[in-house]
Amino acid sequence: MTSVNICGVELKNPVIAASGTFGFGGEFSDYFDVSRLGGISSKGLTLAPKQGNDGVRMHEVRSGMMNSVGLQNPGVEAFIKDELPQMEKMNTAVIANLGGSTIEDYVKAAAMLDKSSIDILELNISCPNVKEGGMAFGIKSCVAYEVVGEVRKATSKPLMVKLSPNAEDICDMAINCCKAGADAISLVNTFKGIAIDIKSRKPVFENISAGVSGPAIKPMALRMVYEVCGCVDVPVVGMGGISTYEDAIEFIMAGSHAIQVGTANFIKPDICLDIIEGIEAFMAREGIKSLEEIRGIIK
Amino acid sequence: MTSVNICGVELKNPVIAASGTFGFGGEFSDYFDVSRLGGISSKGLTLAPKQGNDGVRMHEVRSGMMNSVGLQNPGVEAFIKDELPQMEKMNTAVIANLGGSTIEDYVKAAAMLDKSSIDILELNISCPNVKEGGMAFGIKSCVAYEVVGEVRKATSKPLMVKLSPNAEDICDMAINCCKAGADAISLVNTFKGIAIDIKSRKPVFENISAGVSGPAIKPMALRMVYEVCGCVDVPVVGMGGISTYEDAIEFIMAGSHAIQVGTANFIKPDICLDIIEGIEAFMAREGIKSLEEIRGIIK
Amino acid sequence: MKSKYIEAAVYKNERISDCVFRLSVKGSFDVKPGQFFMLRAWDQEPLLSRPISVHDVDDEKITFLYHVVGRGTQILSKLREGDDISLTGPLGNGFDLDMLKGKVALVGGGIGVAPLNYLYKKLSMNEGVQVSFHAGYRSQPFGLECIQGSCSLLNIATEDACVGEKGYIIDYFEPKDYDMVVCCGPEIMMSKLMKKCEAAGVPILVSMEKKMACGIGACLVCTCKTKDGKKRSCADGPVFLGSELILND
Amino acid sequence: MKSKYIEAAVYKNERISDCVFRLSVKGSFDVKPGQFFMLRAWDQEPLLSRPISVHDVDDEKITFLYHVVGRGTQILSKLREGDDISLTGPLGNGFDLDMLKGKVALVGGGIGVAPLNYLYKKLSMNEGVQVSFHAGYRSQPFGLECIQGSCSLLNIATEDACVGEKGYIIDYFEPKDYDMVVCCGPEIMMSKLMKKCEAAGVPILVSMEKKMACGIGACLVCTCKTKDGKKRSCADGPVFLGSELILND
Ligand SMILES: Cc1cc2nc3c(=O)[nH]c(=O)nc-3n(C[C@H](O)[C@H](O)[C@H](O)COP(=O)(O)OP(=O)(O)OC[C@H]3O[C@@H](n4cnc5c(N)ncnc54)[C@H](O)[C@@H]3O)c2cc1C
Ligand SMILES: Cc1cc2nc3c(=O)[nH]c(=O)nc-3n(C[C@H](O)[C@H](O)[C@H](O)COP(=O)(O)OP(=O)(O)OC[C@H]3O[C@@H](n4cnc5c(N)ncnc54)[C@H](O)[C@@H]3O)c2cc1C
Ligand SMILES: Cc1cc2nc3c(=O)[nH]c(=O)nc-3n(C[C@H](O)[C@H](O)[C@H](O)COP(=O)(O)O)c2cc1C
Ligand SMILES: Cc1cc2nc3c(=O)[nH]c(=O)nc-3n(C[C@H](O)[C@H](O)[C@H](O)COP(=O)(O)O)c2cc1C
Ligand code: FES
Ligand code: FES
Repeated sequence: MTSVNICGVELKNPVIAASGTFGFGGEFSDYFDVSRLGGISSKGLTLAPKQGNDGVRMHEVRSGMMNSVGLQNPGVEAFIKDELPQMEKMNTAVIANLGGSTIEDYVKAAAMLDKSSIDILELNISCPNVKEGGMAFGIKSCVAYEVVGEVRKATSKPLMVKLSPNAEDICDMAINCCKAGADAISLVNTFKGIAIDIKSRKPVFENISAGVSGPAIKPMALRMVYEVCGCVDVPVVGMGGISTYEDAIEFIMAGSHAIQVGTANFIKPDICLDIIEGIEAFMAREGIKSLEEIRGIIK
Repeated sequence: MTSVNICGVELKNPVIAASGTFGFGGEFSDYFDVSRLGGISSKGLTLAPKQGNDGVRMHEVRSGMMNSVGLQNPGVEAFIKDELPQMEKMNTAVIANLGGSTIEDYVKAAAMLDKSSIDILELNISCPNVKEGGMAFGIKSCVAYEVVGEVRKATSKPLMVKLSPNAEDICDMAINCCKAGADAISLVNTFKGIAIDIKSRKPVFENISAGVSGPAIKPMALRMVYEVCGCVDVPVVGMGGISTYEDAIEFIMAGSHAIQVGTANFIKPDICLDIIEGIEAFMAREGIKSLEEIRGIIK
Repeated sequence: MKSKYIEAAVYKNERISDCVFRLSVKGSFDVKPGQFFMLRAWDQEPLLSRPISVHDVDDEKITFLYHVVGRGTQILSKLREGDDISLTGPLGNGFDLDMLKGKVALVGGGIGVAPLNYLYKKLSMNEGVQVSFHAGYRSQPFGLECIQGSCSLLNIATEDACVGEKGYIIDYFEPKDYDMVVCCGPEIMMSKLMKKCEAAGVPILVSMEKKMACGIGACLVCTCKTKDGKKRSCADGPVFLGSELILND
Repeated sequence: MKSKYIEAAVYKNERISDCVFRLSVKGSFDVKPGQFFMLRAWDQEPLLSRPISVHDVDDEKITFLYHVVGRGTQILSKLREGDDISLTGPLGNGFDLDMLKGKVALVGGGIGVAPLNYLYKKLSMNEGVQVSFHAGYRSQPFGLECIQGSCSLLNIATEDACVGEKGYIIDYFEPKDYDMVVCCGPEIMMSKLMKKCEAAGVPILVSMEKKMACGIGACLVCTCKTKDGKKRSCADGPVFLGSELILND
């Protein structure tokens, strides 16, 4: 039994495709049956459509990559009209990932999504790529408290808040988000990093910094997930560098209810399926009936 | 001209072997002429001798490693008596790296080192492996301010404070250390991470968390070094995942006066020499007369 | 052809010039010229797979032509017969053969000839198309298997004058004689040729090379600016009409 | 011999049983039995080199015997003649041959026989030493090149009884007949044998396998507990007197 329940939503299994790495799901249906997934978190949405950042958007680093997409997306309205109908048909939990640069925008967008068929609203308070605001919400827990509280009022959907690893104090951040009404916490988003092109003597990215993801960040992400699991009572969805079923099990043993797979989708388009099947085989081998038996077991 | 000046101490070149990865230098003299180095930062010292942590001390991760050595060292007195005389003969700058778990210990040890022949005192306020105290000094800048201030009073040696990447706010931390009397800042120490042995269902390390180092941390380390260079006026010594001359140049272009090489010493014992020669060749190719020309050039 | 993730075996991998290799993989592939595959012949490092265009396809194998420039292509260059390789593809829009009618000029720069070779092969089967080929290299030419001996007009320029004209091929190329130009090469070359074509009023198709992560349209790291907003070069491209694109400089 | 970092070429690499391979590297090496090298036959990943004991040395090459257990040894197993490999070593204290006098028993478990093969070869050249060899395996024995046909007393036990006695070798081994015991194998085996030897009052040397980063004594990640405090198994060991060590078990 790989199924898990996240704030009232039943997932077939704990493996969710992470926001920004899986489009709206359709791109992957050539490679595997996406209904096998526990859920799909949409590309990060904003109230208004966004073209995202100019210049280089990706730079590969050791065991990871840096991205500076800057929330390119069609906007919430177009999402609901053009993308959501297809996502609904995928027969997996639909998570709308919502970003923003002002509280007003967050609230308006959340209210629109509230009336849609999405299963969970994942509030991204952490995208480090948008110059104004985006970063700040995820750094100081008092600021996060405010935006989460306002969004909470605007929606009755299950509300999952996605934390940035760049937060000053990840536990304090998680606690404040829960106080403000989060039904679940997901973490981590990308780590703030920079890269320099020594030939041109310039930063690789126009925004100078960009978000680091992939296997390189796993030990730090796992530590943060473990710490957050120890300080909040809501379900935690862990992520950061997961690329094998063993990684996924580590996050579950650290206390995650579910996990998300991001950058690893670029290694092999059906890697989520490998991870799901790996978890199933591990459970069979070890005689684990339900993931609850091992969730947070290292504590 | 690769030479650089760090708080009054002239280094032949900007490449320093990082604390804890180079012993007291002797282990490497079989492999290359260690006098080629800009400097050597000693294994982390404490006032009293320490046996360090029990259990597993090392775990390999993607493009990195985790360590939980726990400051095993012979103590400052034995260092001065048994190790320093050899280090002096190595004809390179000798940096004593000092850790501790109480302000009193730091101050006593600093006072002893003050009377020795070391060139620079590197104050490690960041070792995450010692249960009591070690972590806290490096997280909150007000606590760091206190310990740096006290150590400052105890020594007239050039004082370099080594920051933890786990600090809540790396710039605020650096600024406070400078206010308290630091002559230079070095960063980063290891990132706090965890690893889980899914077979035994236990954390790999007895202390649960351990320090992540190596190429995996480079983008984050470089970002922090860049940020710190932008907010303090003292020389900054950057490190974190440097394993090639290109990495070293990136740190210099981000604003570092010198750089340290840690984990990479384990890849190839004479890697520091490769990096030094790589920097020299790069400077020749690009017509760079002095590293000052490119230091912080991306700003 | 639906894109797939395939694990296959290397059929042949040979050096054909200083840093250029030709790699074939056995199998039956239905691919449009201008499409590409994400190749991977390593486990963990580098993290991402590498986009490589289709250079040739026949009944039993697919062939790639690649320039060794970094770690990924270095690993490719060491492959030997029978070694494992994975391919995701075919990807991208490819060249729209229906647009290529009348007098068509294919202009390649360096490794940019890779996809044009297969395009030439396909085009030369079509009636009512007259194809000429224009290729520029730093030094020794390569990648002209289907073209040499078959193409009625083949112009070559090399920077060191070792073969053909000396200098850049686009300096010897005049768009106005053609109904359609196709270009694949360094961005600076494509950008210059786009301007030349615009001035001559001749439409041009170019194949964009952007850094890619997913290669399948999901991650949005490979976008280029078009008059119609940012588009994904992996899924909406890599082939774009010059008139759509907004290139820097 | 002073330890060095050497870039060399693979001489031979052959599978000798299910997951066990024998790798030789050309060159002239002056090594003590029980010493090891940090091997590396990859560029970036895994990050660290792998400690492997010396299995044999002759005038023209050095040989290693290794068990494929993870990513590093997997890469080693794919090496072919002429491939690049780097070696740092010889490292560690090795066995002190002067301590090994009279009746000496070498007891190896699985891949633990690797260093004992070369130790046997050296010991059997010394006068006044009578060496017996005791080896335990899960199944098929391996790594006994220098021993088989030469050693007057060779005992083998296998867990599946395919050769020799059935079960664990130490259950068939009695220390009291010997002046000195040398053991290399899984920690649990060494720990049990240490107790047996202690009870019998026979000194024992064991070779410790700890995870290593530098391998040369600088990083302190490989320490083991001894009565004299923590010692580095790479530089102060890997060979320790059983009576010095404090094992967890
Ligand atoms: C659609 C498409 C088709 C291509 N077809 C071919 C081909 O047929 N033959 C060929 O030799 N090359 C082709 N390229 C370029 C090829 O992908 C790069 O040369 C290759 O990725 C370099 O990888 P590396 O590890 O050797 O180099 P590195 O420089 O180490 O790569 C570092 C990163 O930059 C990316 N990168 C480097 N150069 C390029 C480039 N020119 N374009 C896009 N990304 C790059 C890599 O993918 C990687 O993520 C194509 C690129 C694209 C986008
Ligand atoms: C002094 C010494 C001598 C050795 N001699 C031999 C030998 O002759 N033949 C042989 O087959 N093996 C020997 N080993 C064990 C060998 O080093 C490991 O099997 C090997 O490092 C595993 O690497 P891997 O990448 O295949 O496995 P992984 O499990 O992927 O390795 C992960 C990490 O754990 C370490 N590790 C894994 N197993 C061991 C182990 N048993 N001991 C120490 N570190 C380990 C690796 O070095 C690496 O850092 C020796 C170990 C030591 C310390
Ligand atoms: C190309 C890319 C785009 C991303 N876009 C978003 C986004 O829009 N919203 C969001 O919350 N996270 C976004 N992320 C972060 C991922 O969802 C995930 O939190 C992060 O990459 C760490 O997980 P990983 O190491 O498995 O990739 C993006 C990541 C990548 C690599
Ligand atoms: C095994 C090991 C031991 C270390 N011990 C110390 C120490 O005693 N004092 C200290 O300040 N830093 C210590 N460090 C941290 C390094 O000096 C360096 O800051 C860190 O590893 C990041 O650099 P790197 O990625 O180049 O290794 C240690 C690192 C390692 C890997
Ligand atoms: S590479 Fe991911 S969208 Fe193009
Ligand atoms: S491995 Fe570094 S001291 Fe032993």
